[in-house]
Amino acid sequence: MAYIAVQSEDFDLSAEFARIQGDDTDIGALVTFTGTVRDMTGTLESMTLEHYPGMTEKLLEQIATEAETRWPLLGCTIIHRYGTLSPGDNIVLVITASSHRQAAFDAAEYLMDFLKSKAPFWKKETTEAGGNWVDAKETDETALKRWDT
Amino acid sequence: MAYIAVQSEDFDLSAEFARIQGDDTDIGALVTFTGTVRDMTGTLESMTLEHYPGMTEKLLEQIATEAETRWPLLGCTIIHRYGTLSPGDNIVLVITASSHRQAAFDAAEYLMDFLKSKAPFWKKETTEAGGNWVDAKETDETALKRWDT
Amino acid sequence: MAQLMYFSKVREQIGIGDETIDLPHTIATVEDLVAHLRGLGDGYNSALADMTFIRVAINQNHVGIDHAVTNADEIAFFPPVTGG
Amino acid sequence: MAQLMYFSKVREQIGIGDETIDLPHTIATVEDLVAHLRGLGDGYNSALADMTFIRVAINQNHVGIDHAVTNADEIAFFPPVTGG
Repeated sequence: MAYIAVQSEDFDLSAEFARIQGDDTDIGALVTFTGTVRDMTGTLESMTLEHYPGMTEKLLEQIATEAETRWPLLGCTIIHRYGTLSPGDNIVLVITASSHRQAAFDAAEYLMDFLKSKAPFWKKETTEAGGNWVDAKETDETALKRWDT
Repeated sequence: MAYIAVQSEDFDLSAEFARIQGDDTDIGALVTFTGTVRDMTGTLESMTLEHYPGMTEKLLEQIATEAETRWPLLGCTIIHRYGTLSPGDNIVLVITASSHRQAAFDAAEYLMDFLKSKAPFWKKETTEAGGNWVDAKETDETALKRWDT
Repeated sequence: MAQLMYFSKVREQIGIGDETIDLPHTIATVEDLVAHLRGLGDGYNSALADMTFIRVAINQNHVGIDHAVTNADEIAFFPPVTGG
Repeated sequence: MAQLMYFSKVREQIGIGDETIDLPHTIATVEDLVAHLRGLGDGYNSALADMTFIRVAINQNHVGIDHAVTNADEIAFFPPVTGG
């Protein structure tokens, strides 16, 4: 039921809403998370995302299936870009649809926590000074632990 | 900083993203909540939303200001429709923008919890059998309590 | 003159959306006002019979039933909200 | 023949993205393989020096350092992920 895509192209929020809603009138709540290329210091030239083709798709499918098991979802979208992006560009989109708002919120947070800690993507920032792989954040591993049951 | 609108017209997600993002490259995370008219049984003809003009806008401004105090937001949008809507139509849109994903998620949930319990809107469902005011849910009051500090 | 406003089911039961009334001197609180309004007819009486199901706003702020009311106020009665 | 894959900083340090090797019979686990690879050159040695900073996937599933490896496996080494 989930729609998963790993792509270099940008995504369109309205088109993805249309895809997940379809003719479904049971949906009352849709939550989205959009991650964008952040440039806190104004020095970022570009951000390059490397990934592990094959494993990425497989892992995103697993995460989506797990979310659908845990919450009464009526739809679930995960789109993650790779390649070289500019400040402000979209990186990732997660959409969850449900009859219930809390289920939609919880599932979206869950998907992002797993994606951040488990999906095989790596970010490299390029500034005038050169390229630099982004360090993983310990808080992402911590965030994941709250879903242990 | 927040953009608040109470309107009969529909809203466009992509346009609202453009409004909140602007030229801001500090934003790394955007969370949206979209509430739509739900028709679980296939019998709903329309949903009419009544509101308290003046108080609605004032209360949404208060909620947004409170969210901006609690979390490091870089933008916040609340749009709520009134009038007569059809199954599947948009009712409400909340967008939160931040450098941090957890702040964006928490603020969006907070805004929705307050909006659901405090914003003066009332839903009336019309089916073939006639009109029926939707009952308030106790769970909405309960959801609000988790933000007490 | 106090401005009274009714919304949703309260509006339907009372039959009007708003009215202005000159508050009698005996009315000091929302509770006094409710007792007064309930004497104005069956619609008022049934709409305001059980105040645990009615919310009150004075000058567009949520208030409790013991809040003071004056002739300068905009006073609104409505069921628990169901937007979002 | 085992298929080895390297990503991100590991790929840059080793200097190649993937290679196939015939695992010696002495290699039973990821840990054995890491010790073997570190003998292949400075790039390998520095990339895999501190395995607390390296993640391992076998056949596209995250595994621990004590996991068994065979010649039929696709084995990937990479830093903690930073997508999203």
